[in-house]
Amino acid sequence: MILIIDSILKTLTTGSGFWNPLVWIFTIAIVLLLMYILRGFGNKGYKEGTEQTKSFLSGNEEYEKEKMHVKASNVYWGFLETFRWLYKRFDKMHTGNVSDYVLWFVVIMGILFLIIGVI
Amino acid sequence: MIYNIPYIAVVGLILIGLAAVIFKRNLIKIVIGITIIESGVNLFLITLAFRENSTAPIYHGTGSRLMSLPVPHALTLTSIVIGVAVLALMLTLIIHIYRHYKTLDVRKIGGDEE
Amino acid sequence: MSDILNTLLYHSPALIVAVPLLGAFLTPLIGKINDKLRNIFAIVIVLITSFLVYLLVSDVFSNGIRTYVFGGSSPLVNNSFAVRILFEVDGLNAFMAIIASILAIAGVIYSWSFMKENTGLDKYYTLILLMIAGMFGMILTGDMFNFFVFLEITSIASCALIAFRTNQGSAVDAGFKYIVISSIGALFILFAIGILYSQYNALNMAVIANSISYGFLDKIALVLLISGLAMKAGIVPMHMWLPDAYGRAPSSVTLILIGTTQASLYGVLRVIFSIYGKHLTLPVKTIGDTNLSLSALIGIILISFALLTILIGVLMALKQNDFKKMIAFAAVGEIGYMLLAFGAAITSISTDPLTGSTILATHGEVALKGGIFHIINDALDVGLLFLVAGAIYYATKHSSLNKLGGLARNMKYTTIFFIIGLLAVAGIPPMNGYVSKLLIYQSTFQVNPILSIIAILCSILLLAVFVKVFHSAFLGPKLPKFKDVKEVPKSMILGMGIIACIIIFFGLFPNLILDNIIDPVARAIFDYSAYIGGVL
Amino acid sequence: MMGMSKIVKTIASIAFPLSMIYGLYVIAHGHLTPGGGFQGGAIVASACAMILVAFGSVWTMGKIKEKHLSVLESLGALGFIGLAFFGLIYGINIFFNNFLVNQNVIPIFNEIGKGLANINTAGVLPLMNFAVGLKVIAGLFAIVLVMAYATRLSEGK
Repeated sequence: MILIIDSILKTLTTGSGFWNPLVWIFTIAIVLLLMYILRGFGNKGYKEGTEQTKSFLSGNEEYEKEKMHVKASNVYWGFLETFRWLYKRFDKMHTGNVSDYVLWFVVIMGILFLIIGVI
Repeated sequence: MIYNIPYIAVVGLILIGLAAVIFKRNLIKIVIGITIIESGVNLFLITLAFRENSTAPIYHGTGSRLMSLPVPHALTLTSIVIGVAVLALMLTLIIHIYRHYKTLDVRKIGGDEE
Repeated sequence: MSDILNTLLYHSPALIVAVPLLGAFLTPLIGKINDKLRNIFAIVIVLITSFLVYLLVSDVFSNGIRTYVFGGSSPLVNNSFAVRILFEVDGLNAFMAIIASILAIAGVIYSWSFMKENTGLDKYYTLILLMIAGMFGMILTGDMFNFFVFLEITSIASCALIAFRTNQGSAVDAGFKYIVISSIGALFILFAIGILYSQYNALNMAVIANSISYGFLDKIALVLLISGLAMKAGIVPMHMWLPDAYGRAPSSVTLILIGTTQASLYGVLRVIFSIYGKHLTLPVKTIGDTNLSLSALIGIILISFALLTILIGVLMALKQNDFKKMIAFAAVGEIGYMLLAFGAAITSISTDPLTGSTILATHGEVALKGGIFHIINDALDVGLLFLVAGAIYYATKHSSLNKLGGLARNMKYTTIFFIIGLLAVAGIPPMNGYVSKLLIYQSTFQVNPILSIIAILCSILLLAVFVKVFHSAFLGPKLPKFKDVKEVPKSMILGMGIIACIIIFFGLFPNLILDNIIDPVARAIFDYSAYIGGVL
Repeated sequence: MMGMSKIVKTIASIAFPLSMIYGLYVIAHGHLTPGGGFQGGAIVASACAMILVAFGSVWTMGKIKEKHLSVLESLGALGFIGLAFFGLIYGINIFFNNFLVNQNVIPIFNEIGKGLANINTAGVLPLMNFAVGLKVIAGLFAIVLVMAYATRLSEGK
C-alpha cells in the first residue's frame, strides 16, 4: 500500500527529493480556499467609486495618470545604485562595436588554447 | 620545409584578416578582413589536397593516375560559393548602414535611436 | 496507407530538410498569385515538415539510430571509405528536431498577422523557410562539412531576416554584426574541419569519432570548434551580438533564431560527447597524486563559462529598459543554466574500474537530464516572452518599457501568456522551468554547493527582471495614449497559445516527458559507441 | 551609375557574347572538366556585370527587371531540388539518386564511360549543373544590379 502511494506521489525523483505538480496544485487550491474564507471576515463597508478608493498622498492632489506610473528605469534604483561599480564595467564591456566582439572571441580562443593545448 | 610554406601562409593570412577585422574602423575594410580569413582557410583546404607529382582529378584514360584529392577541392568550392553569398549580403547591409548613419566608421554606428 | 507511411518514414531525414527547401523556392512563385495563398502555403509546408519530424522522432525513440545515405544505399564505399553525405539521427538529434519544429510552427503562424504591415513578404517567407531548412539540416546531419554548410545557410538567412526592417538603422546594424560574427565563427569551424579531415581522411562525424586520437592537432581542432560554436550559441563573453540580434529582429524571426542558437549548442554537445567521446576520460595532466582527466578539464571550462553567462546575462537584463533587449539578456542567462548542467555532467564522467568503460555518476545523470530538459524549456519560455514582446510592439508601436503601462486592461490574452512565460522562465512551480531548474540545482549542489547557490540566486534575479517588465508594461493606471489599444489578431494569439499550452503541459506532467523523451536522449548523448555504430 | 564612353560600350558589346559563350561552355562541360554550374554561372554573371558597368544601371534596369531575375533564380533552385526529388521516384528510391544512369527509361543519358568527351554522360549531373548555372547567373546578376541601382539612388539625393 505504501509502495503504491509512493509511486503515485513521487512522479519525479531527483535523488534527494521528489516533485509532483498535481499535489502542489491541490495544496495551492486549499490555500486559496483558506484565503477566500479569511477574506470573508473582512469589513463589509467597502464601496467602490467613493472617496474610500481614492489614493492617499498625504493630503496632496493626485497626479495625472502618466505621472503616477513608475517608469521602468526607476524600478530597482537602489540595487543598480549599489552595484554601480559593477555596471560601469559591464557597460565598458558592451561597447556595441563589432571589432570588440571579434576581439573577445580571439581572446577566449587564446585562453582555451593555453588551457587545452598546453596542459 | 618547403612543404610547410603554404601552412605558414595560411596562418599568416588568418592573422592578417583577424587584425584587419579587429583594428580597422572602416566597415569595408572589416569585410575585406573577413574575405582574407576566408582565403586563408580555402588555401588550407587546397593545400591538404596536394600530392607530389599529381595531376588535376580529371579522368584521362591514359597517363599518370596520381591525382590530387578531389574532396577538399569540392569543399573549397562550396566554401567559395558561401563566401560570395556572405560578401554580397555584407556589402548590401553596408549600403543600408551608410544610408542610415551617413558614415562607415564602426564606432559611430549601432546606437539605439532613442 | 502504411506503405506510404513507411516510405515517408524511410526518407524522412532527407525530406525534413528538402521539403522546407522546396517550399522556400516555390514561395516567390506562389506569392505572385495571391498573398493569402502564400501564407497558407508556408504554414502547410511547416506542418508537413513537423509531421515528418513526428514520424522520425517516434521511430528513433523506439528503434534506435536511423541513418540515411544520400545518393547511394550504403554509407561506405568499398567497405572502407565513408565518402557519402549522410544524415544520422540519434536521440539527441531527434530531440533537437522536436524543438525546432515547435518553434517553426509557432513562428510561421505568428507571422501571418505580425508581418502583415511589412512589404516584401515573398522574400520574408522564402528566407524563413530557408532558415528552418538550415536549422533542421544542422540538427540532423552526420557530416562535419555538411554541418558547416547548413550553419552558413542558417546564418545567411537569419542575418537577412534580422535586417528585414531596413527602414530601422539599428536593425540593419544588428544584421551586419550578426553576419560578421557568424561568418568568422563558421570560418574557424571550417578550419577545424580541415584539420580533422587532414588527419583522419573523413568528414563523417562517426568515422572521425571512431578513429580520433588526442594529439596536438586534435587539441587545436577542439579549441576552434568549441570557441566557434560557443560564439554562435551566445556564451559570455562572446554573447554581445545576441542582444542586438534578438532585440532588433522581428519577434517571429527571434523565435526561430532561438532554435538556431540551440542548434549551435547542440554542435558543442556533439563535438564534446560524440567526436571526442573516446578520450573524455583520458588523463591529460598529473598534479600531485590526482590525474586531471580531459572530462574534468572541459567540465571546469564549461562551468566557468556557465557561471559568467548566468551572472552577466541576468545582471545586464536587470538594467535594460528595452523590452526585447531585456528578454534577450535573460535568454543569455538561460543558456548559462544549460551549460552549467552539462559542465556538471561532464565532470562526473569517469572510468569504471571493473569493465574499463566510461560511466556517469548518479548526480551527473541527473544534471544531464536537467540540462537536456532545460534546452526545450528555455526555447519555449523565452520564445513565448519574445512573442509577447512582439505582440506589444504590434499593438502599441513601442518597445521601450518607459513608455508602456497599463496594458493589462486592454490585452487580456497577452497578459495571461506573459504571466505564464514569466513564471516559467523564473522557475516558479508548476511551470516547466521549475522542474528542469530543480534537477540542475540538485545535481550541481553535489558537484559544488556554491554553483547551485549562484544558480538559485540568479533565478531569483530573473524573477525580479520580469516582475519589473510586468509592473511597467502591464500594471498601473490605464494610460491615456493607449486608450484605443486592442487585443492582437487571432493568428498571433494562436502562435502564443500553442507554446503556452506546451509549457503548461510540460509543467503538469514532467514525469511523462522525462521518462519518454529525456531519458533516451540522455543515454544517446553519452553513448558515443552507438553513434559510431550507426555508420560503421 | 551612368554609362561610360562610346569606346567602352562598343568593346563591352563585342566581348559580351564571347564571355557568355565561354561561361555557357563551362556550365555544359561541368561534369567533364574543372568547373561547373557555379563557375560558369559566375563567368556569365560577370559578363552581364560588364554590360552593367559599361551602359549604366538605369539603362540595364530598363532592359531587365530584378523580379524576373528572382523568378529565374527560383526556377533554377526548383530544378535542382526537383531532380533530387525525382531520385526518390525512379530507380532505387534514394534522395539525390542519379536515376538517369544505367536505366532504360531515357537511354540517351546512359552512356557513362563510353566516350570521354561525350556530353551525354553522367546522368543527372549535367542537368543539375544547368539548374545551378541558371540560379547563379540570375542570383549574382540580381545582386550586382540591385546594388548598382541602390547606390545610384543614394547618390541622387
